[in-house]
Amino acid sequence: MDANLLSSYIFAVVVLNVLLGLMAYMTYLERKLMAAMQDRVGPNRTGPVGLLQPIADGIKLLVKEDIIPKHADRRIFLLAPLLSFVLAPVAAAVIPFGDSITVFGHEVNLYVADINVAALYFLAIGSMGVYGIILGGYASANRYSLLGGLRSAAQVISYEIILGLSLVGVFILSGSLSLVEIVNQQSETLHLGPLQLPNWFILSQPLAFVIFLIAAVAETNRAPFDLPEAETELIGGFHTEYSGFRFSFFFLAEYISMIVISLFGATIFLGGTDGPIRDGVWWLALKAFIFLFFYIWLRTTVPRFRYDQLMGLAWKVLLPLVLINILLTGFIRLWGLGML
Amino acid sequence: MSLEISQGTPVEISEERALTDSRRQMVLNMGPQHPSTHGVLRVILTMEGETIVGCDPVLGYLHRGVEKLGETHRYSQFVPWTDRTDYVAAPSNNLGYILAVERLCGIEAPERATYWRMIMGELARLASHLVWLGTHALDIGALSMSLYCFRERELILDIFETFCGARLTTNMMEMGGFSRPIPDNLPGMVRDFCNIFPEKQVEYESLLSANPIWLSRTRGVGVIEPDAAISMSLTGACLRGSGINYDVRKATPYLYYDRMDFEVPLGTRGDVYDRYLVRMEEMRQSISIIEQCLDQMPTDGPLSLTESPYVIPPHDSVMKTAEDMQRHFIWVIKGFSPPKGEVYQAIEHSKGELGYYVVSDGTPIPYRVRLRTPDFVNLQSLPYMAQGAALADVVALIGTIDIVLGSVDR
Amino acid sequence: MNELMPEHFMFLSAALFIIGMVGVLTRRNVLVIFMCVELMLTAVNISFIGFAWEFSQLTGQIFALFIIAIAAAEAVIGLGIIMALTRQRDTVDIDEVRELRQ
Amino acid sequence: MAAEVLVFNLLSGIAIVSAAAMIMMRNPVHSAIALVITFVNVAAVFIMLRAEFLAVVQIIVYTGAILVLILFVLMLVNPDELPDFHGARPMQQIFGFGLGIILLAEIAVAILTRTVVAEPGPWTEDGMAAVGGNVQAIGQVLYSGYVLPIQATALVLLAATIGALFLGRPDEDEEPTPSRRTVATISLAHTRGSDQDEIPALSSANIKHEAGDRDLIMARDADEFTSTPEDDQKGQQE
Repeated sequence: MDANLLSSYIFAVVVLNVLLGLMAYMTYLERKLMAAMQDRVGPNRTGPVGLLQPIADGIKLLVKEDIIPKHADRRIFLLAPLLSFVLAPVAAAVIPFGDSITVFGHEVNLYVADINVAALYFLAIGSMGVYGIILGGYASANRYSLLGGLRSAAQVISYEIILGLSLVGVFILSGSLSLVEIVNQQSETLHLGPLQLPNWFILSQPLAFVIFLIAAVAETNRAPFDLPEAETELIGGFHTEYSGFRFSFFFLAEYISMIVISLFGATIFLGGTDGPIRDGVWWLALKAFIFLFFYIWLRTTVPRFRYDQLMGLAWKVLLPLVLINILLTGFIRLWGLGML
Repeated sequence: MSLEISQGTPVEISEERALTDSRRQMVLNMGPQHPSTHGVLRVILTMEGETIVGCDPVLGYLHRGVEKLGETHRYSQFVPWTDRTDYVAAPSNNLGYILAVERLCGIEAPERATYWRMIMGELARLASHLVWLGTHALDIGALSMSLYCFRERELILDIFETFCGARLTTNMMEMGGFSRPIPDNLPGMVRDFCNIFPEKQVEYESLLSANPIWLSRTRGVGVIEPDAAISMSLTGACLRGSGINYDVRKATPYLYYDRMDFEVPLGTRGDVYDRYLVRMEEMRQSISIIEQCLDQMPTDGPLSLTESPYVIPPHDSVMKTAEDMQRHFIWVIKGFSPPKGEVYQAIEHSKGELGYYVVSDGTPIPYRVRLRTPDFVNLQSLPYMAQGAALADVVALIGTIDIVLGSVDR
Repeated sequence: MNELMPEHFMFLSAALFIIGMVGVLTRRNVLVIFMCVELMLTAVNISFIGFAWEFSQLTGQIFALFIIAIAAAEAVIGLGIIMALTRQRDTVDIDEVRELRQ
Repeated sequence: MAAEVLVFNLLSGIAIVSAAAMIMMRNPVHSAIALVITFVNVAAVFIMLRAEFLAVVQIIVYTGAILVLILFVLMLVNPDELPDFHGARPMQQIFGFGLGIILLAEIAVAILTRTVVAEPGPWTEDGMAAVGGNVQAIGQVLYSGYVLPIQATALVLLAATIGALFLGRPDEDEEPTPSRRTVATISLAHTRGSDQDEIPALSSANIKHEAGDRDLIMARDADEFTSTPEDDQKGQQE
């Protein structure tokens, strides 16, 4: 086995573990931020300022009884949370965390894989992620779960299209599906008269960015698009019947996919590791944090959509907008580049 | 005028059609353990996809026989039970019952006590509306509203606590006024609250009224036609949201509501959003009523009738005079006996017309106590509104009726 | 056979195609039949892509792309028909749907 | 045996086993899951055959869209209420398996006895790398030689979308919702009946504008804005 492949494997393990740790503290961050926005304190009993709370929660969930409903489709019921949990971090494999660094004389690339179809790979993994939800909803033998699964299937298919199409403008401009290539292009400087701007795609594709943001929230089933769970309507939707660590798998998968899609958005639209001074992974982390903050902010602020409104938004508002964006980008790419 | 609600109208369905319908429909049992049914309401929903075709509320999971308890307790002993019907606005319930019994006995509380009763009633209305707003918004998905609302409700509960020592089940009102003195800092607390609250209410509205998702979730949803509202005997914001001008405080004024300068908001469409607007405006009017009460109220004066046989004698005269001591003994041991007769006293509760019907046979125990709780009556508009709505709307509809199951089931 | 030969993917393709065909012939649930048809289409794709790889051509991959696009269209229409069918006849049993035959 | 062959055999083995499981499973949802496993393995085979783009498209289109749709339909059609579909009629089963075995034998003979001969093209691994990769290579070939087929495919997809919309439209014989929504009102504050234009004149002092283009009507008196049924009858007689 050659050293390159080995370093890739090691880096994959590192990314996976960092993601899992981040995810645990993502729950802490969400609770603390929400508490601050809602005029309360948040977790503060376990450890200093509640810092051990995620660990306590983890232990609690792990030792809880694992209840399987009597009429559940047992095999699928057991499979579904695993599917969700395994697929969520896999998408992070294509995200570049920086240029290569040298460790013990070996050059190590700060990405797990630079594949030619990285962006599409990301979408493909995202589209697989829905299986956990839809199968969990089906297998629970509960009508609320079934409704959650059905809603989720419709929602994820719709917003998957929007998410994919919102990226097409970026692909047209960059001419590549590889995230490494896209980040490299964004690190160039854009000269607009006297202004020197970073060539981030948020500047050339603002509409696509907004649509991506909306679709990303819907894709991860977060408020105000959390209809598959909707605790006040469907009592948790697809995970109504799950308990213990199987529930925690669903829960963690949601947070991991939030982090991963934030990293992805930061990479595609906000220049990834590119920053004003000293490029590096910290810039990526900062940008992803902005995304995550937006997620939490949204959750505390807005009410939930109704099912028909959600689908109407996707098909009647976002889809035409994103198609117009592709059309305009195509025109500019064909004839407009000389003018810039 | 013909009032017709097609709820029970038979619709011709061919046999084949009925068969396919039943195969396509799904019965969803919502509650009694469901986070958005405000307690233990159970709703059996028949759905086609996400559209409701049938809605059947099932009541009684919190039935405690409050009316029957009224027939076994002495008049003053029943007051704590009224706390436990609509527990989010306990002083209003106390008030309604005490007013009914006072009318039966033909007594009236002194002026200062009456003003304080109005203040407490309006504070109870605010407390109840705040719970409604928080849970209604939470049902629709606005997570933070409930916490903001409960933050302000805390202030009201603090006032209750200062006044009578209890926060939720206040047992606040007594025959003939109040036997305990008003704490010195209470008027200041109420004033402070009246100064703070309008700003906070602007905050709520900036979160909801301007929010397109909130508008799309509430506008045009759960429309109640004025005729339907009347024929279902709705009261309160459910009725006024449909544009019908009926407020007990205006129609048959009790306490000193005829001295107050306030307006009754009426909706124009009768949907969830109108009821939301009506209740928000009612909160502003309540603040104005409380301020007027504080301004008009005599600063001192008796808080309770002293001479009436129906009222517990004041503490120091019990200690000083033999007559009062005897009266006190009898009042405590045997209770008071109102004259024979019956009375129906309605007050404008935060949820609508709360009526107490009390029949006395001249003994210390009522012959019959009947509660006309507003949300029990209002709840019958749920199947009407739910027809053709989406599943997600049902929680909004339950929220807009503003039910408290303790009051519905009694 | 020490390296990947055309026979490998041809056998895979044939096996999947025949499994799909047997499924179409023996199952009665129209949705399962539908899945079997998708499997057969995928089996054909394997052949196309395999030959493209063998001869360093891209025509096979292009064809596979078209097949996937057409399969998507077919899925949309097929599921639409199934939905309409279940709504009208309340069955997904292929044997009970004889309307076209009569 | 080369590692490549080993991996290929493993992938195709799983694909074939789960495909067989797909047609054997009694529960259609289990069948769908088996098919997902097959498709994912086939996508992996595509990657081995230097078709990364198609592998990803395979996953997005087949597993991400088509199978999710199938599952969606499967869930809508409640499986408990349906008859047992698995057992086809015995004749059908024998015929089906028999035909399958014969066809497999025929193809096996064909594969083992014949050799395909053709000119190798330019798109070797290095050839693809020269233009930037598989995606770029497919793009070049597709948009230079296959413009018309793309347009035709687009048309087919469009037609399919319209067809699906047509098939999925609500039933025409849907009963009209009961006409309870159109009742006359007795409140003056409310527009009367279905005639939405006729709004009674209200003095501006009574109207309070609210967010969302709504007005609240502020009643100062219990008698305002309300007509008794007698008033209504008088109005009708006049």
